[in-house]
Amino acid sequence: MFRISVQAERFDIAHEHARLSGLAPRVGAVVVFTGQVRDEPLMLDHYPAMAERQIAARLADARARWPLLGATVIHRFGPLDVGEGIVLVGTASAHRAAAFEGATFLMDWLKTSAPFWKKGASGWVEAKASDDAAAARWIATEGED
Amino acid sequence: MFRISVQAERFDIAHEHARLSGLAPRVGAVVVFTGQVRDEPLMLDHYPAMAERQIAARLADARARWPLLGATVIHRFGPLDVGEGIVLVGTASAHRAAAFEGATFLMDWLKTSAPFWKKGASGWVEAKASDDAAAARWIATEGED
Amino acid sequence: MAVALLYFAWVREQVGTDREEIPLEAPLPLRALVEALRARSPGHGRALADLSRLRAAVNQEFAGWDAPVRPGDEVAIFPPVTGG
Amino acid sequence: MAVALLYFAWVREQVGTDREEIPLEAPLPLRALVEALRARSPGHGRALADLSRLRAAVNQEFAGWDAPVRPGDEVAIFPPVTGG
Repeated sequence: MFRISVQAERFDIAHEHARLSGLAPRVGAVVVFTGQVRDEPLMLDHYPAMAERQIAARLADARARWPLLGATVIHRFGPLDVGEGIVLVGTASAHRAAAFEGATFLMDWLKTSAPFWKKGASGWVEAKASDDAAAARWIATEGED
Repeated sequence: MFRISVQAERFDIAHEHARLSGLAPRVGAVVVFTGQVRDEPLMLDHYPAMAERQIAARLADARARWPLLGATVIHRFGPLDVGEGIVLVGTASAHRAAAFEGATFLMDWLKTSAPFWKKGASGWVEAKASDDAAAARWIATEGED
Repeated sequence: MAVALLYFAWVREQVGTDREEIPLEAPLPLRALVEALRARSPGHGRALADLSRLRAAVNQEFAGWDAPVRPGDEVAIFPPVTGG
Repeated sequence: MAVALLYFAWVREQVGTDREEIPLEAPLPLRALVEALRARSPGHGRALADLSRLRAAVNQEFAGWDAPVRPGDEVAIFPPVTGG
């Protein structure tokens, strides 16, 4: 019910959604996020062992915070064309808030802690301060919950 | 690029995702939320003309608040089995924050303003105060943005 | 002139119909219209007894109980929505 | 004993290799290790000149520059990540 994959191959949205939706009858809400290549082809470099490890840690964090019934994180590497999926995060829960928040949390942390690096025609993509801020807000609210 | 459907038929996740993802090269993020029947079969009553109108109004609100490149809202009516999709909300944007927030906003408002009523084996489902609160938080933050 | 009345969910079941028309010659607050409807049948009386359990729309927009209903309007009465 | 060094993205390109081993007999702070690596080649010097542009992991966990590196560890040096 909890699945991680770091892969070169494309992923199949219908298959991943069906896996989460199929956890019926307890599932009431499924969120599937996909990130895809904008504007120009990319090459994704990555650190394989650390990628699996970091994603597993983030998934454990998400499960500790929200009552997820299932979740999927897929991150691709290698050459990717415009429009191709780079990352998929899927969550299933009884209610929508956990599914939405769990998926948002996972994406925010993948952006700042999964060891992948994008290179486009004009060179290596720079990290964005807004991504650090997006991840940090989950820490800021931890004391409040 | 913006699509609403109130229908008895099942929806196809792969088709709806592909429609949003296909708005490349500007799209970088797609969120697809699906709500499905939990625990027991349901019958959905609805007010057809008002449903279309309310969903269109909420979609206009979302487009005014986030830079969405595309969005889809599908709501079903009639008899639905456990595990079947009830509602689909999809959003596409350049970046993930707009896609996630736009989809969350649309679902919160559909819950409180789309004229659908669920009936299960034990009678009509009662509205939840938590749904009113979820929608109200979008009003509370309007002055702050 | 007339007003079209639409009922949904348990309101429809208790009233016993999903749609009816009643004559209306001059504007009337929604609250007064609903109070008048209670006399039409025991089912109407039961379904429309407690406004706090009901919501309404005039011409497919949510409306408060003080909203005016005019001849020709479409009025819907229903429980709080539970879609999504 | 030795330490395995892994480089990614433009650090790998500038250093000119994705992996190398260096001898290490006793624990050393990550900062001192990186400073020592700068002397290995002009590419190392360029890639590792500015720690504020770099991040590091020891045994696949993010580590600060004061973290100790021990014989047998796997150390990775790379720019801030840009996945997702």
